[in-house]
Amino acid sequence: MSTPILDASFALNVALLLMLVAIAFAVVRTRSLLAAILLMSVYSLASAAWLMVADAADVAFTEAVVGAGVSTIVLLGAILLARGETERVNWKLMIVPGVLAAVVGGVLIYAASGLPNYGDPASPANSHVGRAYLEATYRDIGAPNVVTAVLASYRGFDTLGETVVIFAACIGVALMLGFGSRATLAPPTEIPNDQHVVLRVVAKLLIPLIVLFAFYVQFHGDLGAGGGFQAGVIMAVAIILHALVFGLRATMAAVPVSLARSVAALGVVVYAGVGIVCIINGGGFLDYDYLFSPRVEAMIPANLLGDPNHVHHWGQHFGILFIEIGVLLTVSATIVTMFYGFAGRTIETIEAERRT
Amino acid sequence: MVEALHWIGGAFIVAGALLSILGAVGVLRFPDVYTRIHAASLTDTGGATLMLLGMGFLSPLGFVTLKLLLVWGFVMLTSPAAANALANAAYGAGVRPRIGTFQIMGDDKPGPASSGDGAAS
Amino acid sequence: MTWLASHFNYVVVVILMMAGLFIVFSSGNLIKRMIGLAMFQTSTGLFYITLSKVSGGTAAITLKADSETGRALAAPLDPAYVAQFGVDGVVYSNPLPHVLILTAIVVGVATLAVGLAIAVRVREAYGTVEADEIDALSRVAAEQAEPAP
Amino acid sequence: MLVAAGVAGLVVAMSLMIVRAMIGPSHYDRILAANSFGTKTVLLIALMGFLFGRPDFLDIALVYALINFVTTIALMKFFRYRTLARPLGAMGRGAGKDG
Repeated sequence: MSTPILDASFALNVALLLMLVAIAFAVVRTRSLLAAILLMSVYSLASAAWLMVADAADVAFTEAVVGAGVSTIVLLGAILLARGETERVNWKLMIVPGVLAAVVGGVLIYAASGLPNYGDPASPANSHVGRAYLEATYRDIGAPNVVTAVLASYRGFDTLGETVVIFAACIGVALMLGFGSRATLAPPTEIPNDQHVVLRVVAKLLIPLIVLFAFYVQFHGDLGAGGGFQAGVIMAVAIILHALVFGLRATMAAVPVSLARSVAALGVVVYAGVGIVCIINGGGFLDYDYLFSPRVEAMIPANLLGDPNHVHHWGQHFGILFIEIGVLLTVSATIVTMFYGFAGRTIETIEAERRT
Repeated sequence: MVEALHWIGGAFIVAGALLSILGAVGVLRFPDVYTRIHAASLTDTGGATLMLLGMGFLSPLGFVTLKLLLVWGFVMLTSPAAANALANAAYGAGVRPRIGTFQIMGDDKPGPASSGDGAAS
Repeated sequence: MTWLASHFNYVVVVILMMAGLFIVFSSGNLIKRMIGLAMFQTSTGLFYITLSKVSGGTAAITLKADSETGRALAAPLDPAYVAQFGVDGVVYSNPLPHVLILTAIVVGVATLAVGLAIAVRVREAYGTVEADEIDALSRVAAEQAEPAP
Repeated sequence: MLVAAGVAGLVVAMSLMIVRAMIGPSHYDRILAANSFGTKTVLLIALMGFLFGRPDFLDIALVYALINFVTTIALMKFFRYRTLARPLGAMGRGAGKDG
């Protein structure tokens, strides 16, 4: 059976993957950690562009905000605290890993022969459960974005687990680095006094727009690409931009540490709470069809979303909406807490080192 | 009519792509940070304007046009601001403009907080 | 040659994965190791998404069967192909790996932050993030290992 | 057809930017290359929507433009000032004063 490989798509696929390989080699080669981080941010951008070629719009969205945005900033914060900007090279230590990587790589490439061709529609991965989701989603849930539907409804329990993991990481970073609250107590240290008026004005203009855009991504998530994870990260990026331009102290006055901490927990509570409400109303955990009791469901006007003829699954609509809000709260608060931890520790460490 | 619009849009897009390549060549070939910033930021905003205009011709007037306008607005807002901040920071760090082998504003000074050099430390 | 064309993505995935693995094994710097781990993780994501791609498919945000976009997407494809693999006349890529990788990316940055936090604490306790120096220090062989200034 | 040519042109420009990001020589060159690469990615994503017939994915191009800016500012701030916490200076005010 011949599969029609669309030439433009395939050429773009190859070009972007070659870019990724080139960047990866540059990362391996460079001894400067700063250059490695910078190249990783370019790597994320290129891989996100590749994800668009491979039709993974939601993943590209996430990779763009997370890979290019948050992980670069977290890595910069870590380098700042670790004070090491170049790694030392020991060529003798390169031989064994090099041989090992070559051998394992060879074996894996050999094994890859057994994998289905790129774009094979009849491969086992594409022909069973993925197809079933595509066929059932509109009937069961009524949301056009199958990715959001699977994420929030079919695999809602899984996503709850992921949210809890993110929350746990938040606690872990906060316990190890502190909540950054002591940063506000430390006396200000001098940095070079350059004039960044343009940046301050543009940041002032952009921050509300970014927050607005985060809400759009949040509530548009079951119609187009987007959802709670992406919106949460975008929201956090707005707060991080504020901290970068106006200083951590000003940001901590606007978004206090205690607020971020409790919101991170609140998100998980909202998510799990939706599941519990479903149990109370007679369904299973996170079975959104039971989110509203029949009496409540009858009160929802049929033309709430326009189109009164279409059979709406209000429980599914609102269940997805609520748990996405929970995800948004946890993710954004977690990333803000992490940023506070990394950026806020700087001053403490400097102070502590000055004293000793 | 639609066909003509497609050709116009395509022409704008190709022009934008050529401008982007031109800028990239400039970034590769120019002698110092400031000229490179100049090449990149001018062609980024110019190329983006041309390309987004071309895409506007390709799509019917509607929600997509609004989003294209938004993308254009964001690029026009952020790209020059980032270039400005970058040049500002590079100058503050002591990197001085260079033309050929001449440093027209004195030698590079080691900055107070940063060495600006790729192979630093 | 056709093998390389149809399996090119897997070759690239393996190269990226091995680049990440090589960094993790060969570098003594804890932060560089986390970068390698991040690269390794990205390559896993690429692998999943490669598997989920369907030729001629589009992103799994469903269209109305009779919409203009849907018809435009199906037009260049063989009708029999669309009938066999499409849903309501449009061929979609497999959404399930997208779901898995989407959450994995966010969880990945959270775990990256935890790993980096550990590296920072190691730096504060030992004065270095180089693994061999930490080893030497923890063997209480202080005269053999000078902590980084 | 012309859209595909535009995409190809952008890919060439992006490759050249990667070369600049690799060779440096200063970190400011690298940040510049990363920023410019990001802008070209925004255009590529937008154009890909038209090439593959789903122009409604412009949201993603939008988010790229935003994130690219924030990353550039973070990198610039880090390389120049070695801090993420201090505010950037404004006219007539000491940089450390309001932080």
